[in-house]
Amino acid sequence: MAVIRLQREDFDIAAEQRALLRGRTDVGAVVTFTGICRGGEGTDAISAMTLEHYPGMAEEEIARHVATAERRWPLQGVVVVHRYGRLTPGDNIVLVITAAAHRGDAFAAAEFLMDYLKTRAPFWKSEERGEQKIWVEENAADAAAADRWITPARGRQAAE
Amino acid sequence: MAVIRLQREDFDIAAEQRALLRGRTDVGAVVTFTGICRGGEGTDAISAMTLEHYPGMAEEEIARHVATAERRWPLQGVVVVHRYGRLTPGDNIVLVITAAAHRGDAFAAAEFLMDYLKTRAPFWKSEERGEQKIWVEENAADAAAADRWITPARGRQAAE
Amino acid sequence: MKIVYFAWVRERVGKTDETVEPPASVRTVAELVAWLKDRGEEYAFAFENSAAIRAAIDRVHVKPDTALAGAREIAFFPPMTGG
Amino acid sequence: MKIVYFAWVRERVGKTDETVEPPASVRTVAELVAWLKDRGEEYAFAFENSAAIRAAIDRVHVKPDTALAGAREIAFFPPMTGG
Repeated sequence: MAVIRLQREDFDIAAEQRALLRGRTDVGAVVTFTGICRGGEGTDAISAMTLEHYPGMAEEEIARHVATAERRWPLQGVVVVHRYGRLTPGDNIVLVITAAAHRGDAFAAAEFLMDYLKTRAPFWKSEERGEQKIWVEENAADAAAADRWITPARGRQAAE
Repeated sequence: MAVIRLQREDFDIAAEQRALLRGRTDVGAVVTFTGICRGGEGTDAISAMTLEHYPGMAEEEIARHVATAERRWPLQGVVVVHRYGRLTPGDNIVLVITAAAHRGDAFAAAEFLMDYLKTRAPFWKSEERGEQKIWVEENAADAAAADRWITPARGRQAAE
Repeated sequence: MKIVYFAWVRERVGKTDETVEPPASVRTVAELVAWLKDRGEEYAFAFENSAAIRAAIDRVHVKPDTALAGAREIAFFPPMTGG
Repeated sequence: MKIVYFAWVRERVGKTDETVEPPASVRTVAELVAWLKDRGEEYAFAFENSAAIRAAIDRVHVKPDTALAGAREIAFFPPMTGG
């Protein structure tokens, strides 16, 4: 049921949401999250960002987290679209959509998925700052955000 | 900076989000929430819903909560569009968009605004069930959700 | 002072708004409700369960013990169900 | 077994993937890292801080003490920074 796509091209939020809702009258709440490439300022200014990913594993890892979200909350639909390649400030990076009868479930699942995409999905960002290309370092706040959701070990998937 | 609109007509999520982001490269996270009229099933089936509102106060009350959200989280933009009038299952009811540099702020502010719209904004839903028109009763879960955010009294606005 | 009604309070009272002149002894929202209830069956019905009634003065939510002094528009309505 | 590298691990090792035949004494992910580090400067550099290295076996995240038995594809990469 879930839509999971990795692509170079941009995505169309409205089209994805329309497809998710087509012909349904049981959905009461849709949450979308759009992650966007920030330009930064001053010494943090970047001219572009490149997203590298692990083909095959990225889709599978996202699918595992979507399955976890679907077990945890009564979801009626999930969309995850993650871009890769070179992006410039203002470009979309990632889209998560969750649909549920009630808003609390849609919000929680969207936030859960984003926290996990940030720290568990095999993507790596490098930023162009002037002439330099710099790998983005792991964000402690992101790691802590993902840890919020941890439940008893689920075997290999819970490793790291 | 915030966009607050009450209208009979449907809204266009993509257009609202585009307008919010136009010309900016400092936004890293956009959360949208869409509330949709559910059809219900069996004895809960509804054929339509009508939203009555208190013109003037509805805009002002939403603006107060948007201002509270803007004080509480570093937001770069907020959109609230609430429809009124008669809606049928599958129709959009309400749109909230929050933009921030970081996703945690955008998620928290969107959920805060929705919890308050549910319990504090002067709107009343009645549902058409067969030949009957039934006023929707206050939802205990919604009241509890709004209470999560309560901080020390802010005078009249904190009443009820 | 102008009073406006919404949702089933409006339906029970049978009007969307009206202008009333309560006596000076009516000083709070709760006292206004008590005074209105004596005006007729439709008011008694609308306000029969005061715990289910919400009020606003000049478009701001208020509690029953709020003073009416200076109020231009008072609204009565059930708990809100928007969003 | 096939090894794949990503991000700065790939850049330091200088290749995207390779097929290696470690001795039977190399039984875990951590032992494979130790064995790779002895293969040359580029490997020593890539794996100099083992706390900064993440691994996957057959596209599933694993810990350093995970056994290699049956693994077809082992991946090494830095902490992830997607989303």
